[in-house]
Amino acid sequence: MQYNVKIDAFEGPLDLLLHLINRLEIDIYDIPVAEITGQYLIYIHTMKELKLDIASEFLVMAATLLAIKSKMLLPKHEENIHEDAENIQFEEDPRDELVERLIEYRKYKEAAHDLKTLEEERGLMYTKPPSDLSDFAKELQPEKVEMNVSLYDMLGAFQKLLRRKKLQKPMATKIARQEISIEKRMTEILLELKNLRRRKSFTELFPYPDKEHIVVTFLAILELIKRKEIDVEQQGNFEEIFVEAVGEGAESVGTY
Amino acid sequence: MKKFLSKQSGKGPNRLELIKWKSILESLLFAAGDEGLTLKQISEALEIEISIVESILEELKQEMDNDLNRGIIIVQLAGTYQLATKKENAPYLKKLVDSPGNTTLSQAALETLAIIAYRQPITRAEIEEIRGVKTERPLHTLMSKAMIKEAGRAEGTGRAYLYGTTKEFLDYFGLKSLDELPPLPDRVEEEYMQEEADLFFDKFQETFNS
Amino acid sequence: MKKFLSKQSGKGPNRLELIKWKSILESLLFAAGDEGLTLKQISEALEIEISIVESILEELKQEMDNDLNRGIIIVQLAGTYQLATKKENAPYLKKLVDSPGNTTLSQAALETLAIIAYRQPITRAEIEEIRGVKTERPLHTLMSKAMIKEAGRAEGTGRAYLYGTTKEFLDYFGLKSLDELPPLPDRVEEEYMQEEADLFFDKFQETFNS
Repeated sequence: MQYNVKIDAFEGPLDLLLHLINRLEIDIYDIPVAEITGQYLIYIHTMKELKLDIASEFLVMAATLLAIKSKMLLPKHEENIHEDAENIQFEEDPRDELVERLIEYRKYKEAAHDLKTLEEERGLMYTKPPSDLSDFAKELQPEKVEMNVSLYDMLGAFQKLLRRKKLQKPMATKIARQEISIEKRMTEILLELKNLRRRKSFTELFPYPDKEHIVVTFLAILELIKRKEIDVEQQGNFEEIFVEAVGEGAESVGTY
Repeated sequence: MKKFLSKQSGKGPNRLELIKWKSILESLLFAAGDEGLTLKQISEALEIEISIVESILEELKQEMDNDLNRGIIIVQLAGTYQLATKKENAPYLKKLVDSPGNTTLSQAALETLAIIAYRQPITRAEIEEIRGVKTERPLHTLMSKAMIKEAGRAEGTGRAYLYGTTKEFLDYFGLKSLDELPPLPDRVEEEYMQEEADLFFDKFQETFNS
Repeated sequence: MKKFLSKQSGKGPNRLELIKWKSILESLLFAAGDEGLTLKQISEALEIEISIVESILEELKQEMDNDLNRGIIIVQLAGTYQLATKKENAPYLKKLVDSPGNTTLSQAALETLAIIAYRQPITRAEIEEIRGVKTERPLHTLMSKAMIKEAGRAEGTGRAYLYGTTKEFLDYFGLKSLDELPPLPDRVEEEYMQEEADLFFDKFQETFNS
């Protein structure tokens, strides 16, 4: 069984790359390709190990990065081929296209952020539906209008209606979500592992294909790791992750 | 003027807050539209006693009545307070309704049409509940444009008319059938996904920042 | 401020009529609700020139903005003028509000929308090239929320659909027109926030690579 938890931490490979560039304080116009490729791959591997859904675009980008990296390693041969100095200036940097894409994408990411702010601001304003003006019309004549609208106009009107906030009696009773507590799940996992007295495959810790349960379990595991109550072990990239309780009689088996 | 009042607000919480209350009250009444608000609702939203609400309401009402620049007033209808346009401006509202500038189908008619298209067959009362406003006129307009038709009667006491869209409606919007209407956003699913992601990150942060 | 303006308007027939106009204008805007009114509609209903309508509108707008007792303001949305509540009163309004499934747009939808808004008309392939990911789903969401529409077909072999923004887009983001979109950042400097992702990433690595 496999559980795919989709985490929208990054919108796509470009988003992830921008993040890495920002985090590693790299000059976007002079990207150290080897370093960033390494970091990028670590991220992809981690996601894979956790059986998280990875969009194919992430893998395509990994290939692109590796291609650029190898091109950068090739010996420069401009002296041989381009004898005149002018051509040297036009020698292409294998990173150029990627940099261009990153810069272009970053513009719209910023713009999306601006839109988000506008959305919030607008959300603070309340409007009212148009009043019924029947009483003012000449003996309820149908509006003398031309049908000059499109399907989009109709859809737009409907969305506006749905968006319209209705002032009503405050909802007295809201049904609270049934929440699984992380604490409870931590206890369960720990107990399970202790009773087992051996390591258990990471994926086996997710018995229910319920999204919230998966998320809470994941967080419980992270918390247990942080508190050093469980150990996580893995032989190598792409291999199965194993989890076991720390201590309990025998000294903890080091995993690092 | 502004400054003067602010300075005066030395004693107790009242002075300054009264000013804000009127503004808030106007916002509330405005947003409530034709449905109006009861004293109790206002009192709960403002978190002040009903008697105080009444006095603020009275003050605001007086101001609106007496200020020649104002075009709206507070009226009391069936236990609720709501805003309404001043009667003396009715001739202009009439002109607006009959204005040649209103050449396209109004928002009201479009909303109504959309509701019928997606929820048919549906009664007028149901449409009005969704819109929160009377909908006689838009229905009339749509009928006269042959966009909608009466499609039977609802069961139950009132035996109200049910409305549905017509073939002309499909033709007009270039649809082969109702199935071709663009789907409405699957709000429930979206919400769920959003919540899930939020939950994830909130818990994540909680866990690690603690 | 108010007084000063009123005193100034003493010459000719204006004095009294200006006052009434503001009242009428408020009535009209109130009645139009979120459908809003164009300058042309107002001008026809009041039977005065558009330039005068504009100056009355401006005066009324100023008064509403500056008067602390007022809870409503005039906003310009998608080419129309309409009344809306003051932003600072939002906390009180929220208490009374029942907003059924009022979800905000996801990051994916916002990015897609930003690209369309600044580059329209644009094809899906072009959007996907900029974002570096498939964009079918966000486009779907944006269509069903009436934020975007098909705006013709691209030339060339595929004759792909072109997308553009709608009036609802402007309204949703509180914009008068597309000109009001914040300028597209030309060169974003290093520091742009991504704190959540940062945290996510750090913890991820800390936890699993240690």
